[in-house]
Amino acid sequence: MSEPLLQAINLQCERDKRELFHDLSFSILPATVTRVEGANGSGKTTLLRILAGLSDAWAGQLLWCGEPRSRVRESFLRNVLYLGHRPGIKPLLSPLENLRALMAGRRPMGNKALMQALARTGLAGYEQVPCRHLSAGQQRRVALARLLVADEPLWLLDEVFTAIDASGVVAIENLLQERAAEGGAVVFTTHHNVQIAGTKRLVLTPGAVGYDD
Amino acid sequence: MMIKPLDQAVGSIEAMKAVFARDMKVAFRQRQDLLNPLLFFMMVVTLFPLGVSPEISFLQEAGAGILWVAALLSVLLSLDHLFRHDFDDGTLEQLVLQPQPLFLLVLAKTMAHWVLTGLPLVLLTPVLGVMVHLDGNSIAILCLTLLIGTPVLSLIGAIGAALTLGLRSAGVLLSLLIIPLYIPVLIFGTGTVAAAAEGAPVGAYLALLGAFLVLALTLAPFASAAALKVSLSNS
Amino acid sequence: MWPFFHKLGSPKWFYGIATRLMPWLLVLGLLCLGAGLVWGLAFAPKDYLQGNSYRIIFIHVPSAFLAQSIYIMMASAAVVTLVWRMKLADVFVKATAPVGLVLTFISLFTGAVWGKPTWGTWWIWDARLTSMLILLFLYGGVIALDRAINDEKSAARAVAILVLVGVVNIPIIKYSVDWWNTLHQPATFKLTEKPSMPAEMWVPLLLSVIGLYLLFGWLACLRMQTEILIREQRTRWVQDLFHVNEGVR
Amino acid sequence: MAFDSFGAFLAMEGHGPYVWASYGVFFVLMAVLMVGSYRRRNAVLQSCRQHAGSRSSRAPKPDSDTAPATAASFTRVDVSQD
Repeated sequence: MSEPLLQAINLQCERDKRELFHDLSFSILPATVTRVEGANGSGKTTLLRILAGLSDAWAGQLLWCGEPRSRVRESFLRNVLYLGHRPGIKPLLSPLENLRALMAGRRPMGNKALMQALARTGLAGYEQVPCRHLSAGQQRRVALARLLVADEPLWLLDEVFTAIDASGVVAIENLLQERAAEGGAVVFTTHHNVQIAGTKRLVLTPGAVGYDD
Repeated sequence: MMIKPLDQAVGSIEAMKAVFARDMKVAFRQRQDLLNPLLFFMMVVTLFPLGVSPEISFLQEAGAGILWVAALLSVLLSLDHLFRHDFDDGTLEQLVLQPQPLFLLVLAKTMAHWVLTGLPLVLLTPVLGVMVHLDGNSIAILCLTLLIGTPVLSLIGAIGAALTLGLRSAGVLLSLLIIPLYIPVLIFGTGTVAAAAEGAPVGAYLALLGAFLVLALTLAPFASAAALKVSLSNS
Repeated sequence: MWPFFHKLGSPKWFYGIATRLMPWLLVLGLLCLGAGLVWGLAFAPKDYLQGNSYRIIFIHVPSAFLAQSIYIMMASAAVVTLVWRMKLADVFVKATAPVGLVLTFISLFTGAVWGKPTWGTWWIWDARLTSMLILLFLYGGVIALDRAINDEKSAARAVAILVLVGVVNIPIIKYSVDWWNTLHQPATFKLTEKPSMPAEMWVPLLLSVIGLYLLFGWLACLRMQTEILIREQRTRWVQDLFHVNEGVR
Repeated sequence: MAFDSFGAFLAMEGHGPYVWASYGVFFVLMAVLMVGSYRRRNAVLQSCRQHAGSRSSRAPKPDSDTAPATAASFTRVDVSQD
């Protein structure tokens, strides 16, 4: 059995005087896909933002490779890739420029690999067009192109299937499955009917939390 | 196959350069926006001869103060955009999640802001200085004080911009929080020009403004970074 | 160290202590302030230069003094909020900022009124008054930011950052305003700087300063209790508070 | 006593209005602040008391109001019923 990458112990979160979850404990192991489930407003996005290190509205313990996360912040951030509701794409820049800017602080790479990644998300021919001329789904694909070159062991993906067409969804399912087979860990939320074999489920219901393998 | 945790791949300076370069590129894609603070600067200066008096003696006496106040207001006006667009499109989240000390990235963003707003204001000052009948020496000193002072305005302003990010009526609130903190820079900026006009040596005053800049450079990015984290956590 | 801090930060513990402390603070505060003001108004000799208008000093100086120290106290609490995340610290900042604002306003108002018989004008851009005016703006900013942020924890931390930025700036502001004052104004005599003050004047002044501090202590306890009750409404200890009371009755 | 009479005390040799205006504002504002804070705390105490009372009599479980409501059905509403 391998060491967990990320471990949550008795996680508790309260927003605007409403408790979203409490006593939430789980481990994210390498080579797993975990789907966070729950109704609207059950705290899926909040949980992912907490795991990514964007939200401070939590209590409990978060361990990265066995160490308290706050003590290893920069190494933690290097090892985690988070894609949120907002794609993180500048409308004035082209897909290529956006991708390069997103990679610059983590792992800069040459244009060739980036062009290839964009082509494989179905954006061939659009590399130099300002993103504001692209559709919502295409902008989302620019953000997803990062996954094709990412080396981070843990991916946190919040509603990545939004605005993606049916064939795209299938392709991304395959990508996540392959990633897990390589040994990466993926945690994601979606309201789409996504089929990935061996997916673990983390269910958030008000007041009680279920986690099964 | 197993994936091992990764080590840092990029130096902080590289990351800062990338943030700076991206902000410059975005700004130059929308060049007309760069003109707005400059136009505002000129308009505010124009209001004084029209609203108070076009007399040469008045303008000579008040000119440096007018230009400083106008520059301060234009910087204030532009601050609202410092983080807002990044916040709206999600790039700010990705910035905070970069495996780098956040204050350095914020510093890079603030420097880009100064190059795009403060510096053009300084370059425009000689023209407006002539229009309010300042003499050559005063204009030179005024430009120098603005050159040292406007980065301080950007650095302190970034704290306010980060604190008010995502709030309703953030623009007004930003001004309320920041204007009191601008007062020392304003006092020494205009005071230096006044002292120069009386023939007093200004080296010490300029050094003091420089000290403000050093202090702001060392402390303000930490405050902005902390404020950014709070604002993002709240969104 | 840690258990002590923990206890100090517990709202429940503070609520109890405050309840016991408040009557003392109120009675002693009113006594000191009353004695100081009656003495100052009716019995202290009149000033040879300013006449009877100087009697404003007995409220002007205490409120100005307290207004400044409240900001310093808020800054200390802000450090505690940011470093140790102690709940009580941000309750303090939230509860006392409006008190600081009111006291700053009082000191400005009394300073202006005092200026009329002394300088012949209601407002003079004197270094001290100008600094107080800026302090009023700083308090205003803190309160405005606190009101603008809905989430309690975020508001606490944002306000703490702002207060700390402000407190770093206060000495700089004070220094620059003093310098600006000498640049623009011939030296006038300062309102509150006396070469030497006889005991009949400074003793009542000291009494009213102490009295106002004690009253501030009472106000701080009261307002913090209010804030704690609002925040902890749903917790067991607040609900127990009333069951115990009903049991006694 | 620094004054000869009560009238002199009030007049303060012409400085009376200034002195009394200052003290007046001080007392009024302090009173408003103190009474206001006191009343507000009592109002909050009162609402807490009601809260605690209703809790103990009605709801045995403290988290009952956060329990999930009935599932959404998204069926159309019959508007002719009233």
